[in-house]
Amino acid sequence: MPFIPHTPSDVSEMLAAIGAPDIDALFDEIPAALRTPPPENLPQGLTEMQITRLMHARAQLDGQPLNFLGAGAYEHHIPAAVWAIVSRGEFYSAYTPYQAEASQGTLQVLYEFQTMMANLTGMQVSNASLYDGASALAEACLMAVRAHRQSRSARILVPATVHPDYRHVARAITTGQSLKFDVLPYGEEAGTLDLSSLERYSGQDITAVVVQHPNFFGLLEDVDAITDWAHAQGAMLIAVVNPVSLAIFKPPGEWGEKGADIVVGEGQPLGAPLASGGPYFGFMTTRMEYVRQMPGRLIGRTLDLDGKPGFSLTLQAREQHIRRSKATSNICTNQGLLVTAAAIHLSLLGATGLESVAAACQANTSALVEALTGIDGVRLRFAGPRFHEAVLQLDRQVDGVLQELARRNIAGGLDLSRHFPGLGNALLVCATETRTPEDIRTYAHVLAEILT
Amino acid sequence: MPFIPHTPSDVSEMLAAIGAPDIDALFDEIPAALRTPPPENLPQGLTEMQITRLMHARAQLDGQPLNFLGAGAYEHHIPAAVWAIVSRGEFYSAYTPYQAEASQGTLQVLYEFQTMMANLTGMQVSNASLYDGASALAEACLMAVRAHRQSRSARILVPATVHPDYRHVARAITTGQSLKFDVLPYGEEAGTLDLSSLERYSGQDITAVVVQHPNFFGLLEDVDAITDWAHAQGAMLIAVVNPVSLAIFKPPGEWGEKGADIVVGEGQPLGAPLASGGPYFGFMTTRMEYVRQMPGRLIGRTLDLDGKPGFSLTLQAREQHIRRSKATSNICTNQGLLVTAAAIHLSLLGATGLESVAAACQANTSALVEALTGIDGVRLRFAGPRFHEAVLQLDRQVDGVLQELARRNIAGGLDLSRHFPGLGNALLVCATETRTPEDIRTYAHVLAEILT
Amino acid sequence: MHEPLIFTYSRPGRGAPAQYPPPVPPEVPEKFRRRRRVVLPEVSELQAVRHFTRLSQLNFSIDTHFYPLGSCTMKYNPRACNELAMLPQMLGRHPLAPESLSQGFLACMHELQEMLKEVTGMQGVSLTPMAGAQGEFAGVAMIRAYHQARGDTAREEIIVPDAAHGTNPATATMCGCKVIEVRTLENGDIDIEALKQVVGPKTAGIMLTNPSTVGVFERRIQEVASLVHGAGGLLYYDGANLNAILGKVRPGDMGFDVIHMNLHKTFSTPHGGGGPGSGAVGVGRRLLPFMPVPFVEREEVSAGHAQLRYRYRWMDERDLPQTIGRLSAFMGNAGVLLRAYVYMRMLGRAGLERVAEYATLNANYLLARLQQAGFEPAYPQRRASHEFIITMKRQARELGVNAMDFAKRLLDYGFHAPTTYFPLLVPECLLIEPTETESKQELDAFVDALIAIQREAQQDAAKVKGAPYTLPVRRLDDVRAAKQLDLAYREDPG
Amino acid sequence: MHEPLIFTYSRPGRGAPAQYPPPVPPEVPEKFRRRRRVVLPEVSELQAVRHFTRLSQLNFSIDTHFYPLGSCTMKYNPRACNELAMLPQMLGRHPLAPESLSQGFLACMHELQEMLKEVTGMQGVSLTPMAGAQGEFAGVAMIRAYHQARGDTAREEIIVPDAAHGTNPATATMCGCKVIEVRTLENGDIDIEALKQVVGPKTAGIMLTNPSTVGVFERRIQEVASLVHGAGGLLYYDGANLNAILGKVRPGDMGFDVIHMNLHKTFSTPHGGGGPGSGAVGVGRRLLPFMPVPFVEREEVSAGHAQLRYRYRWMDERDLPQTIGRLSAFMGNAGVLLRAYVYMRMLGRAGLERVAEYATLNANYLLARLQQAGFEPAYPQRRASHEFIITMKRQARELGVNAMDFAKRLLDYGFHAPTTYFPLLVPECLLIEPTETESKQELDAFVDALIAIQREAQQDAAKVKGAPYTLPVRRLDDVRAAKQLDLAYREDPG
Repeated sequence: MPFIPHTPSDVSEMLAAIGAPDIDALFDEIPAALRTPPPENLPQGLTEMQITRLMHARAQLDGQPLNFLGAGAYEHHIPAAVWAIVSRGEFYSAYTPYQAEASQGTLQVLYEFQTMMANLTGMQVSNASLYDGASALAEACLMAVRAHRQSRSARILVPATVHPDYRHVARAITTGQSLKFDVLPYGEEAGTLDLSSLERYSGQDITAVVVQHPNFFGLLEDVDAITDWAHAQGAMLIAVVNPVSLAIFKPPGEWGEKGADIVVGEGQPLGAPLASGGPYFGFMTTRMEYVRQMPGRLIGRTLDLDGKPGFSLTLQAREQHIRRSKATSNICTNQGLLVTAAAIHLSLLGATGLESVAAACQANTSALVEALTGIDGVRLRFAGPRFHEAVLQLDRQVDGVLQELARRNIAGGLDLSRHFPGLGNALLVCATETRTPEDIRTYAHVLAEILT
Repeated sequence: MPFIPHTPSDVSEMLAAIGAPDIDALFDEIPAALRTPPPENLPQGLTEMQITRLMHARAQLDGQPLNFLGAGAYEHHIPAAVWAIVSRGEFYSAYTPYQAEASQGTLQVLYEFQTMMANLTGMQVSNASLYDGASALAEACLMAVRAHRQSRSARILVPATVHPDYRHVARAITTGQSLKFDVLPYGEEAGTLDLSSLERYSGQDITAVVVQHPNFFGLLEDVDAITDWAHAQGAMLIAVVNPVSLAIFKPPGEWGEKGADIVVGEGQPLGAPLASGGPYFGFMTTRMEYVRQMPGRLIGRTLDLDGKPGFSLTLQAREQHIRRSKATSNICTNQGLLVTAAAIHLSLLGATGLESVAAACQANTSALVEALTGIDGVRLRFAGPRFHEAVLQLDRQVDGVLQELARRNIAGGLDLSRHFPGLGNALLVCATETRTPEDIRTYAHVLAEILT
Repeated sequence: MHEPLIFTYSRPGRGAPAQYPPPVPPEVPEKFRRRRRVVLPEVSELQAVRHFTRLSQLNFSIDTHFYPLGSCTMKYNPRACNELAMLPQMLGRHPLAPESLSQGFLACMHELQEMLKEVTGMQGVSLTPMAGAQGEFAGVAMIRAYHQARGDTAREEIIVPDAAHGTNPATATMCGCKVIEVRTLENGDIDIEALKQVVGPKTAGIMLTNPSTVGVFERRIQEVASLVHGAGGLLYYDGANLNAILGKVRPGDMGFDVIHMNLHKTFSTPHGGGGPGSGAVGVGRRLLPFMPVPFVEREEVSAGHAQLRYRYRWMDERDLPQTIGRLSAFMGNAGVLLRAYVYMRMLGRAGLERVAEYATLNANYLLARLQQAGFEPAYPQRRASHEFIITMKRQARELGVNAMDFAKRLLDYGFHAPTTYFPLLVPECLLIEPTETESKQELDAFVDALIAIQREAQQDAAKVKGAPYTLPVRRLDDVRAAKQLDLAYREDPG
Repeated sequence: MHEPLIFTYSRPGRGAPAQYPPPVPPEVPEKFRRRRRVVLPEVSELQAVRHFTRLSQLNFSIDTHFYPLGSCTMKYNPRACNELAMLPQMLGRHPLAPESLSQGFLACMHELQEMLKEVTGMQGVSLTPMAGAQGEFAGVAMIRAYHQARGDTAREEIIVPDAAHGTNPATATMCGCKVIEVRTLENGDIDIEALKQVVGPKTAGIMLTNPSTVGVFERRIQEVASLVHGAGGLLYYDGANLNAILGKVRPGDMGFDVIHMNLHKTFSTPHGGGGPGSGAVGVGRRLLPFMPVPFVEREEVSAGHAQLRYRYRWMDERDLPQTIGRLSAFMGNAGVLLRAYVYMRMLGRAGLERVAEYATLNANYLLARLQQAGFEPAYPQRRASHEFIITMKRQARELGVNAMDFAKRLLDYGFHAPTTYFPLLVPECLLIEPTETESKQELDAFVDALIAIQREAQQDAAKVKGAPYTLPVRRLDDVRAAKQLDLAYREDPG
């Protein structure tokens, strides 16, 4: 029996010890009327050889297109060492470190990760991760409502330049609470938050202001001004950031006069493969004063009976398994394995590596923009400084162009017409450090053929 | 610097401790005339990202043809667990267990492997592996000459049905010794050793007789008769076997009255991927009386200072690092990692699994033969019982047909015209348990198209 | 067995430059520029590999130890699932890749949805929740949306047994509901009379685990269902213990309207040191319009259109206007879903039913052995499901050795400890879940260890209370951890 | 830390049936049929995974420990080399696959041949030898073939320094040659005067390692070369220590006619617990006709023929009729070669030269530190190459603590021991090779450990002689192992 070690004699000895005639007798407390016949619509089991063949075929069906998609998930080089170590059974098949003494490996990795994320964001304290960037934003909004005791409004200002699906997720997850999200427009020319739109909120009770930087269009927001405005209004500032960008950009902890209050983001660029969207991980850092309002696991360094340093889960009183209906969140697992990958990834890259990657992404996207806007019918929509994403305007519907590119094995970018109909035929493209000059030439060549 | 951890200050502190002005000074004992300028023809270094891209491109160039090649290397399903464990750094990056106390993992695996191979071949003792099957045959011939003290001739009879490249390797490796190999013909109809060809050696001083079973054509030799003949002549019997076949075939230790004396073979079917030919491993088992003539590493179980069982290299007095010019062989390393794979592979398959694989191979090859011989211009050359290989006769030159099959992404088998010109347009095909009925239909369909 | 922090290996100027492109100056306007370089480890590749490899060895895990952590279903994670989810094309697929370049992946997801529907008896499945707790959230949010869509807006109460996982009340609160607890009877069943008292026009629904967290099957589930449904509420099934009943009884047939499944438990995707999980949700007919998006739909392809019979496509807000929305930026933990898919395909119809059978056999055998050895079951009259509870309250009282002491000492014996002190209603409890992938010998060895510890406790209680002794650290000071918070390493200044 | 034999987990009827096809009856004529079922472990997949994972943890390895095993070049094995050699297409390629379906693989092999020619200064490279010893064999066989092809048949003597690796004399014997030893001088150089005595018309060649096994560069190599060449002999270079001179001096330029390279040392393919290795050979002009086959040749492709500039093809006996033949059934350890290829491409020109520089820096630094701490170098007047020897003869004499005791005690300190008692001519020696991938801190910690052990030896010699204490076993009884041979597990009958 696959994955079941019982021999016939094991089974009879075990049944004898139990005093049951057969295995089915062990289910005798289930009302007979409820017992189901074996599910006929399930397929027969496959051997590993058969499923291997099937999965290879499925994988080949999808192939490996040349990828210029970003929009929240980025193709980066991941050192081979990362997943070789992450896949070790001791990390892969362990669980939440409830027994700290038997989980020092996982605990120390998480503590190291917390340190790295605090350093990267310029904040004092990091949790051990949340599910993904979008849900981390939702948790940050809930946390702001808890933490900001002076504010009663639960009103949160969110620029339209925040990833649209992050906004959707934040709404969906907070739906049972009384949060109010106000979406702020972006400047038609600049593609960044229109600061003048903040004026109407002056003097109002605002719980928090969200800013994504670089924003969904890849552009840099005026984070200092927005942070200072929020603080001047008595609102908290929630930053949504790309962790790779923080190697070269001012960290949220240094935005404006006082810095951001809560920082969240998608951890995927730190060692998680694209993998159709997950598993990734969300990160969250904050000021020490808000640590007890923070959701998710926290690892602390302490001492053992002999005075030797060691690591354990701490501040568990915030969590659902202790606090139940009064917990900071219902979150239970974190994304431990992905965070292990991130800790190894960041250790291999270091500051120099992360800077190099960030700068190469920037340079490649500039090269891509230059190559594509050299084609008739393609122009750059927003001109400001950016990180590794850019909005292009085409002379026809984007959808058909993308389908044609797909036929030529190119994932050409994201059609913005659904989320930003106001932008017209807009295409969001991205080139990370993994794109070569030849890749960019290939894209430009194929796109030119399609458009002419 | 890739893979070098030295910081500039490390280097200066280290040079100061040495008392050298710079690193180059450490090479001052090399005569200046010999110092070479940096090798201009070497390429510049690539980052891991770049070499990853390059290797993926190279891999895609070769693709994954549908494979019907055997001839000494067989496509079997390898459980995913095998290489996941083998690739663990503790196995992968350790060396020969010279420090037994710090190498009990490797040592115990090797001891377990020795046990499995002794059981599989029906012999008393196994070494910890040799390089591959072909070189194992060469070592077996040299061992027979050492072990057979009564024989002076160093004459070894080798049927032509032994893998031709095994015969070539045995000759090449024994070239400096005075061994004489006599090749015995096969029966034109049967494709197995022509027993009558043995008669002319009756009463002669023969050191050993080699028999491969199943033979190169996939056919079963009359191993009982050959073994008994060899022993009656006072010759040793060297068996070359496929380890998977031994799940269903009588093991060499039970051939004839007394069984084989030395058993060797290619271990690849036990967990090593095809991988262009290696690394594989050779195995060798023998009777206990010959253990001191055996080449290669041996692991023994013993006790430690506290009386606790443990494992260590033993009988090292046979080996080159102790015995130098009088060693049983110049062999130094074994194929430890591959043997680790084999031990895991055999543990996952067990007797039932190995039998199932062997039987499925047999059945699939029969199905393949049936499908292909249904095509005009294709007929089966030898009709006897076989394992998982068969010789087909085509109505035209095989080479052109194989090239055409390759264009259709099928590796159709081995052209025998070079090694066995007497067989005419002969093609050696193989279908292991990995070939599905659909694979076989595909091959038959394409071949029929080519031949008509 | 002590491994220093990675930061202590760091030296300025060290690195692993094979891993990144040669430096080029970034183009960052002055006001956006990072001023101080980020402090990250500067180590060689070997140093990182060695450090994290050594750290891994400090963990207990399924691959190295029996891990009978109750409620967590720590069974073997087949290696094939990992390998096949990590094929280069699977790892490289961008979540927003065109559907035309995603048919292989989408086919897997659709088949997974269908298989999950079949084993649970539900009408629709969405794979998007990223963990059990998010699945719970989705479930309660759908219940809320259902009532609201009917204009039935007063229903704000969620009934939860006192033995429930903490996520249940936490989720209800997160969804803006009021939590009403009902107690569990001495026999482990829910107190139906108490339930009758609280059910009514304010009831949005009830959250149940069946078999329950006390390790027994809720026998009066049909009564509970008709009671709640009769009052206009819906039933939520917490799938934490689905492993116990696979192929035996289906939540849909028990009357549940919505269910979440912990794919990392029942369908054996790895727990990964605390995630990623996956909390796919299944719904009955009434909740179909509210499912979280996206999910995958299959369309027949007109003949002649390539050799594929079906085309797969994403369903989103445009297809399902009443959806509770999105729970992740993309579609959830796709890689986890692929692992679950491979697992289910390998087990198939017969294999999935065997899961429940042998998990239950193992639990009942372990319970019987421990009972014979004098340990006290919390529910002695009941069948164990795939897990069961013993209580150490006698040992705590008589010997001063409590459940935690037993748990810690088990570590020295080479076993991960069972879940301790959950559920809260059983004092000094150990919740033990052996899973179907452990052998009788392993269970026997575990019993032997508990017996040996029991003997130690009688002879030398202090020895047991001082455990563990053989691990990288001894018992840790959790109070200090919480009081003198040290959540990140700071280099000593100067 | 004791793990039972896999056979003790075995029970009849247990297995991992996801790993094999359903049983069908084999078709075996009675006389060929296996009568008794083979005894192999019958275990579940989890049991196998857990057993072998636990066993792995009992090993020291580069990935977990500093491993300064002299002469073995235990440097970091970059993980990319493993990952890229294990791409599905690379693993799946049959060794006899048509050349038209092998151009990617063949291109790698050809480029590897060219790079190895360049770094060694040789004219031809064959990658087929499967280990260093087989490379040595190929080298001596080519020397023999060369003389024989010229009709110079009396040359049957191979000169070998007394400090040589055991494989050198063993190989010479295997090739049918007589071994003539020449001694090493006190300063570590070869005794040229002694060499003059033995070189002559019977000399087939000389086998040298340079830097030599005593860890110093043979300064008079040019004299040696002209002496041997003058007498009609050829020079064989044992590449064991090539790591020390990469990019600094080339064997071809030193006058060697043939060389083997240990790709698992210099080019960092994994040692794998004792293999696989790879012993590629390089030859000068004179030996080109004798190279072992197959190797890869490149042809320009006429324009228009696809987008590829070159076509690669195998060279075999038909192309090279004087070849010494084949050394493996196929082409040698292809997977190891791919790893070496990836490594060399990652390091490139500058990186390869740095290998020698930092390996040498590390060795000389470690030597200097140990010398300052009072340890006695075997060749105090000489530069270390990438390794060096210290002798414990004083400690053995004065304290009764010998090199083996130091080695075993180092294990307790978390360091793999250096090579002990090799080369044989230095009493109580430790041959220490730190490699370039270890950091100064690691070396400093190693020095500290040796100093601490030295102190222990002075204070409590028995403690050191009883080491190790913290490993899975204490010192093993090797005499018992050899006398009461137990080479395979047999189940107790009955």
